[in-house]
This record gives sequence, C-alpha cells and structure tokens, in this order.
Amino acid sequence: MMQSLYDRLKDRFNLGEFTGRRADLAFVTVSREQLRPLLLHLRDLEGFTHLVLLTAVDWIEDDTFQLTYLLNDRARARDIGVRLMLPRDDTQMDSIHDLWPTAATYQRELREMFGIDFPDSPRVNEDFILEGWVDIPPYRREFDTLRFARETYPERPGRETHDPATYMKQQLYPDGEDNG
Amino acid sequence: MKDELDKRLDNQPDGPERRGSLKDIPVREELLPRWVKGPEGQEYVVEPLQDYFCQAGPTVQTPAYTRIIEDLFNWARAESLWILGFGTGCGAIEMRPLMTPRFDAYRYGIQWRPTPRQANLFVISGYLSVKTLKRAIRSYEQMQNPKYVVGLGSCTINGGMYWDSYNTIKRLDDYLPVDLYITGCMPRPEALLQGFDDLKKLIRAGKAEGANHYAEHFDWYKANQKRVIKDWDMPDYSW
Amino acid sequence: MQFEWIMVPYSLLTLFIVVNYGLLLTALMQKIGARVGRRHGIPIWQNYVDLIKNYGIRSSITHGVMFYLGPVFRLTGGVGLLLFVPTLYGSEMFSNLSFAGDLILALYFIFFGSLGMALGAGESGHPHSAIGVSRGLSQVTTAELPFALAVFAIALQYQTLSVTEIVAAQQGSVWNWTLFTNPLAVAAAMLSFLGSMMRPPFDVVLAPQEIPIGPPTEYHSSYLALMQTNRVIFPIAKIVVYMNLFFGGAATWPVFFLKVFLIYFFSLFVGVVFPRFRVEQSVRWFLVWALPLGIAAILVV
Amino acid sequence: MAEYPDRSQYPAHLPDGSCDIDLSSGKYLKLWQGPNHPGITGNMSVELTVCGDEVVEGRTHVGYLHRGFEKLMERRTFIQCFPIVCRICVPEPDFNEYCYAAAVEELAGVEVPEKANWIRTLILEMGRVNSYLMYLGGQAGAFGQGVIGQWTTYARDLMLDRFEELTGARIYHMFILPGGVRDDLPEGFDQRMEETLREIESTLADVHDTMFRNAVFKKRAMGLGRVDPAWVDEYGVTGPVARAAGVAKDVRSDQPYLVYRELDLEPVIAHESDAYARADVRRRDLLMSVDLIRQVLARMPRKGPVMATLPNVLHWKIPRGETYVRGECSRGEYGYYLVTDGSGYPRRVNVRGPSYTHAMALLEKLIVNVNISDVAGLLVSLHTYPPEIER
Repeated sequence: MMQSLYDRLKDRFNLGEFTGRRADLAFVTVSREQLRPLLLHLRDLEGFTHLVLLTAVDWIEDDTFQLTYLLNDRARARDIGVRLMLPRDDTQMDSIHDLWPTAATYQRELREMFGIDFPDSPRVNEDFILEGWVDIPPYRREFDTLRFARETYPERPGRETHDPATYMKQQLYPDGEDNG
Repeated sequence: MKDELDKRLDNQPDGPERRGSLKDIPVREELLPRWVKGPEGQEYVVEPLQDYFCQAGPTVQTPAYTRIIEDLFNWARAESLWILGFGTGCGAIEMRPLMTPRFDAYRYGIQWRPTPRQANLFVISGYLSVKTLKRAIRSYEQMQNPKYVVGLGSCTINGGMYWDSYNTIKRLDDYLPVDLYITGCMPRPEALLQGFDDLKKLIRAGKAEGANHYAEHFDWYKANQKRVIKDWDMPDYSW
Repeated sequence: MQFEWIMVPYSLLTLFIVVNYGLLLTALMQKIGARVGRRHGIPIWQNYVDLIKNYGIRSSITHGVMFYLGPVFRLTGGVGLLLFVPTLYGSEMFSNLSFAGDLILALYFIFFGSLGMALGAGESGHPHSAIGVSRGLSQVTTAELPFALAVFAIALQYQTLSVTEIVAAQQGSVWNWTLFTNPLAVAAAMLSFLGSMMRPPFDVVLAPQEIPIGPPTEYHSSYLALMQTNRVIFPIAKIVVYMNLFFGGAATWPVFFLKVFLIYFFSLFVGVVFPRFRVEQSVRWFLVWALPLGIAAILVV
Repeated sequence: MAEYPDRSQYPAHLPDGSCDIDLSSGKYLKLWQGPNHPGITGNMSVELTVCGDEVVEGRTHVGYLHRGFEKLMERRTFIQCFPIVCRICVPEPDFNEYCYAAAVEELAGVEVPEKANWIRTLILEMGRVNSYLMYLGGQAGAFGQGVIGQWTTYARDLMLDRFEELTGARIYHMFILPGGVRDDLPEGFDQRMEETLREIESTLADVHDTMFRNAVFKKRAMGLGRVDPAWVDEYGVTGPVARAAGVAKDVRSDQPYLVYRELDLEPVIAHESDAYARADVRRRDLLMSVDLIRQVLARMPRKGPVMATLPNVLHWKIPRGETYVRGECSRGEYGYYLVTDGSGYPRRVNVRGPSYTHAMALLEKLIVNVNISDVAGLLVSLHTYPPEIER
C-alpha cells in the first residue's frame, strides 16, 4: 500500500530515501523546498489530514537534524512520516502552522528543546517548558544531562549507583569468570 | 532532622560555582519600573519589586505562651493538618484516594485548603522541577508560622528516578525545611497515613519548628534557591 | 420591657450554648454529608480543634484596616442577629435583647455580615476575593429578596414587626404555625434560606474549583478563626429567626436543638448531590422561582 | 505582627501577569488559574485575561512537571527505559509501557506470545476504566458536585485492588515490558474481577442518575466548549473529544492493535460536542471497556508463555530504524516515536500524548468567551494530564 503511494508521489516530487516500516507506515525523505508542496498534496489529495506529531532527531555525527512530520490518514488507516534533513549550522525552518494550527505548539517546543527556529510561527519565542534556562537547548545530543545535574543540584551523600552490566556480572560470576 | 540540618549548616558545602550564563535572562516586563498614570492625570513611578512587595525577611516566631498553652496549641496543630492543595508532582494522584471512602483522612483531622494562607502543611508530592520549585517556595512563604513540609516519594529525598535529570532538584531540604520524608515511588496511601501520624507525633513533641528554622537560616536557604533558580525575578520573601 | 444588667450574662450564656451547639452541629452536618460520599467524615469535635489551631497560629499579616474589620463585622452580624431575636420563646433567661429589636433590625443584621466581608475581602487585593465578593453580594441580594417579601407578608398577617409577638401568635397548636397559616411565605423564605447557606447548588461564592475560595482567600490565623466562629453562629442565628417566624419558635432547649437541626438539615439535604449554579443562573433561579412565591404570599395576605 | 507592604497606591496592574491587552484601561484583569489552584487538572496553569466574567484570552503554561524523559531515555539502555516510561502519565501509565514495548519489539523484531497480547489488552482496558472513573469525579467536582468524586474514587480503588493483585502495585505497574508481560493472571482473578466490574457498573448507574440527569449539571455543561468537527483535523483532536464531535476516531477500531480485531467494539460517538456530550461519551466508553474486559477474560487463551525469549537485555542492541506505535488511551491517541541507531540506547524517543494538542492549541481556542466559573469545567472536559504534554 505504502509502496504504491510512494510510486505515485515519486512522479510529482523529488523524493529521497523511502523506508517501508509496516504495511501501514512508511517514512520518506524530502528536500526543504519540496516539503510544503508535499505536505499540502498529502493533506488535500491523499487524505493525510491528521498531523500526528512533529519532532526532531539529532544526528550529531552527520551534523544534521532530522525533522519528522508524521501524518495519518484515518480513512485508509495508514501513516506516513516525512523526514527532512536540516544542517545543524543552519537551524531555520519554514513554519507549517498555517496548514495545521496545532503545529505551532510543536514548533515552539522544537525551538526551545533543539534550538530549531521557525521564524513565522506564532509565539515561537515564548518559554514553553523551561523557564530561566541558561544552557544549550537540552535535547541536543551534546548537552550532557548528567553533568548538568551534578553541577547544578547537590546530591545527598550515600546514594549508590551501579552500572547494571558490571553489577550483574559481579552477582552472577563473583569469581570473575564470564562465560557470556 | 533539625540536628542533621544544623550539622550541615556548620560545614557549609561549597556548592559548585554557578555556571556562567550562556544567555542573559531579561527581567520580566511587568517587573520593570515604569510610569503609571493615575485616575486624575498625575503620573508616578512604579517599581513593582519595591512597591508591591514587602522587602523584610521572615522573623523567628517564638512560642510566647506558657508551656501548657503551647502544648495545647501543638496538640491542636497536630490534630488539624490543613494540606495546601497544590499537587506539585505525581504523588498528588494518591491524594484523592486518601481523602475518599477507602482511606478517608478526614477522620484524622486532615483536610485540603485551596489557599496557602490557610494551610499549615505543604505536601511536596514528588519531584520538583525548577519551574515548580519557584512556585513551591512562594506558596510555602505565604503560609503562616507554624507550617510543616512533608516530602513525598524518593525523588524528593535524593532525586529518585530522576537523579540525572537536568530539570529536577535532588534534595528538597536544601530549599525548604522538611519535617518528614515519606519514601516510595509512589508511596501508598497507607504510607501517607503513617507518615502523617509520625508528623503529628513530631508536632505534639514541639519538634516541628521548620518555619522558625527557615527564618533563622534564611540566607542559606535563599542562596541555595537562587543557585538553582536562574531567573530570580521575585522578591526575596513573599509575604 | 426595660434593659436590665442581668440580661448581659444571660445573653452571654445563650451565646455560649449556641456556639457550642453550632460547632457540634456543623461537624455533624459534615459527617452526614460525608456519609453520602460513603465516608466517615471528620470527628465530631474537629471544629474545636481547628478553632484552637487557628487562634494558635503565630504569625499573621494584614492588608489594611478594613482587612481587620471584615471578620469583626461579620461576627457582629452573627452575634447581633442572635441577640436581638428571642432564642427561646417565653423564657426570661434566653429572650436576650429581643425587646429592643424588631424584624427590620434582624433583616439588617443578616445583610450586615456580608457587607463587612465585602469591605474586608476587597481590601485584601486578591482577585479571587473580589470576584467572590461581587458574586456573593449579587447572589445574597437576590436570595434575600424573597425572604424580605415573606417577612413583609407575615408582618402583614400578624400586624406586627415584633418577633416575640409573631412567635406568641403561633403558639397553641402546630396548626397555628406560619408554615400552615401562610405556606407561600414559608416556601419563599425556605428557598431564600437555601441561597444564603452557601451550600450547593448556591455555593458559587466560595467555589473552590473556580475562585479558591472566594472572599476568605486571604484570611488566615485569627482572622479565619473569627470567621469560623461566625460561621457556626450565623447560620444558627438565621435559623432562629426562621424558626420564630415560620415554625412556631421553641420554648425549651431540646425543642430548639431539634428544630434548628431539622431546618439546617433541610439545606444539606437539598444540596448534597448537586453541582453549583453559576452566579447569573442562581440569580435567575431566585427571580424566577422564589420571587413570585414571595409576591404571591403578600397578595394572599 | 509583621510589617505589611504599602498598598496605598495599588494600581490597576497586578504584578503577577503581563499585560499586552491594555490592562491599564481598567477594563481587563489578568487572572492566573494554577498551578496552585484546585480547579486545574494537575500541575499546569492557564493565564486568563478576563473582562467582567468573561475570558478574553487564555494561555496555557506547562512545564511544571518537566523531567526530560526523552533526554533521560537517550542515556538508558532499552531495558532501563522500561521502568521510567510509565512515570510519564500518572493516571494511566500502562499506555506508556505498551507503546514503548511495542515500538522496541517492532524494531528489534521480537514476536510477542499471543497470551501476552491478551493480558496486555486486559491491562490497558483496566487502566482506561481507572482513568475514566477519575475523570467523571473530576468533571462533577469542577462543577461543585463533590460526591461523585467520592463514589468514583471508591470504584477506582476497587479496580486498583485488581491491579495490585495482578501487578503488585497500585499506580506504577511496570507490568508490560518489551517481549511480553511480567506474569500470568493469578488464580481466581476472573471471579474477583467480575465482582469489581459489577460494583463499578452499579456505581456508574448511580453516577448516571445523580450527575447526567441532574438539571444543574446539564445547565452548566450543555453548550460549554463546543468543538467544531472541522477543528478535529486542524488541531489534532483525538479520542473522546473528537468522538463527541461526531468523528468516530478510535484507534482501536481504525487501526486495531493487540487483540482488538477479535473483540466486538463499536466507537462511541455523540454529536453535540459540548462538555456534556464529552462526559457522556466517556461514560458510555467506560461501559464499553467494562464489556471489553469481560470479553477478554472470556476469550483469552489460558495456556502458553507470557514472555518471549529476549537476547541478554544488558547487551541488547537494536538495528537502526524508526517507527511510530499508537494506541487509544482514555484521552485519545497515545503514541511513541522511537528512533534507534544500532547501539544499545534509543537514539530518540518522542511521546505523543493527546493532551499535547488538547491542552495547548485547542484549549486556547475554546477558552475565549467562557465564563470564569466554567474554566475549570472546560479544562476537565478536555481531560488533560499535564505530564504527557511536557514529559
């Protein structure tokens, strides 16, 4: 089902990598210029009327952010995830709040948690979740939450932590032989 | 609890240096000084932080009565715990069973008050994010002496599940004077009832003087609070 | 009848009995309400403990002079109402100062507390207080309207404004009660009674889910304790007025306790499973249902 | 007596709210509902600008419960993530466990035994019953009808007993883990469940009489917060809110997961789309859940394993991929978007909670022109749980 949709879309849009995940779920990569027409096409002609979520993945090794726009077509019970690769040094993206008003909330969160800017989105610069945040956006991979927590919030002495793997090894093989 | 706190106060931990601000946090607009036009056309300057709030800190309120009256009051305080209706974390979900047929804490003189002015027990129900901590401090300060704080769940004690989270505090007693902790994730209503029972014993014995402790070590608490709350845009003490 | 000094200790004794009865009665009502929710509810002495605790709070802050006076006014309203109507009919000891006051004074005292509260709560500067006060005043006003009409109706009926004489006219038999001689007036007054008891469906003034908790939001410690004291005196004083006007008064304490309990229970019984009206809905309700009854009562007389 | 602040110059501005509407005109008032407010659903706040009794503008503020789950999960192994996911949504934690487990299983290619799927369905429906019971009490409480909350919490306690019997915990069950479920049903569970269900049904009958047929409740709830069916797509509305607007949106029948394909269910819909219709849809949905629990217990296989064999979870690496798994929780569509990169840790987890759209964009749209008294009722009628907005 998703393959035939891809074949149809391929003729009209310049699409990138296609990943079929399940019979009713597939992901497709698209370029920045093509995103808006593609979303419009999916929404108005293919029946993907429900914006399920909009989020980002930080591929820090490749120096890119992946934006995922997940759309759902309820009538035909299928989903498509539209991927968009955004270079990490140019984190500006076009807002889609005029297609789905609810996208403004997602974009506000992305602005705060990843530092991806959506210039025209309403109230995008307002605090959403964090308040008085002084560090880099916390969902970026290079932000180390453990270090931040250690430096900011004093710990109560006496707390023990174990690395599960070594701890299990000690429990199971107290003599040090590891057959696994 | 108090002894342990005093010990810690003696050897003040040199907390980690405050991290340098990567971005400056502007003072909220409504807190900036501004000109206001009165109803008859006169203009005057309003400095919200100066004009709207009392700048004085809290004072130690000593029991001024004779021993026997103080004992009577302590008994009354113990038997009439009014919890502030502020569910700060997920522990709030066990509050409803606590006040309903199965557990019915009303039997023990426990009830909710929706405003901090009338409450005398603040139950911190679970982890506190920094944003909530700010509100919790203000709510706590608006309560009247004597007031008690109960920390609910492992996450108020040492961070619990969220020990490595960038947004939750790890030790509640750094920021508010805690009288009692109830462990668990999440603590069962029975545990809460037991905890309240123990709190009552503390109060009756006159040992729950958290509010005075807060007033005595006000600077220490404020320093701790300000270390975490980076955008401190409120008066130091909320009356 | 003239004022004599012995009336002062007698009145204080009345006050003492009423306060204690009120403390127990409100707790009992809460327990009955809790039973509907399948709970045991608070211990019967809980109100005493709360009162002691609130007087024992060490610190308190103020927002100005009226903030002090609000609870004082309110308490004055309750105590005054109680003292200027005869608590027990025909009793030398418990007629209080009723020779000096008449029905109009009682009506005035019923309103006096709310006005004092409005001034005090307004001073506290809390928006919830202000909203609660404006709601409270509009609702109390419309709720008092049928009551005032009912009072006029029975004043016309008995050709007197003196509470004592009205009670006297109802003695003899149960059938002499206003309840049976002028049922329309009683119906109007009882509907108005519901509106002034701050119980659902007419408790929008306090409304903890919306404006926690209305006028008393900023009140605490001794202020709150004063208001709590009033909260046990005022309903009973009001019920005493109702009892005297409509239910034949009471000649002995046991009858008094029973009648007060039953009238109080009426408001609980109606309200316990109801949600609350919004303020404009309750105003409309009083105007549509209670007011015509009151007018009809006057017309019938 | 403490000194008190000088309030002689108290201006029309209150210091606790910004004023982009010209507050100094004296016509408007900023009013914060929450976070320290009993009329708010959990720890969030709504900043209201009111004119008289009417709300001119409302803005939702969240983040008071933010713990950074999505970040924390990036530094926990797949099995370590499992105990923390349920903390995302307190009143109905099982959906987190299910969605997370299903996403991990799909990417790792683990086949779940059939019996585990039945038990999972059972747990999810039990959680739905809990959540709805809590909602009914909250909805009545928001209009001042406290006694309903007492009754439903009592019924919920009974269901929590069943949870405790099955999983050992009242709130956080941690029962559905990647690969299956932790344990089989205890002996005699069916019978005790049947007793509980009967008790819940009789409570619901009482609730129906005292709440849904109550003139005051009807007067307050009818016509409050109408959702236009056109907004369902625009604002990402799902679950009972959408179904009350006449859109039969229910993941259980649209894209059946677990064993819903084998159960008889029909999405409950209504058309009035106001607070009353939403409450009624939830009440009927609750009855359907009760029925589904009975169906599951009657039809589920009694033999077989409840757990698939997993590789050593301490060294469990999942190949690169991404997926989205959804389920229908009591508030709407709950989903997990999971991205893996071939290591032992999730690359990215994104939780799609239904409150995210309901409490933010939709609420801000609905709240305009609502009476202050009805704000709490409107909020509750959207059935939002703030922790799933901010995670």
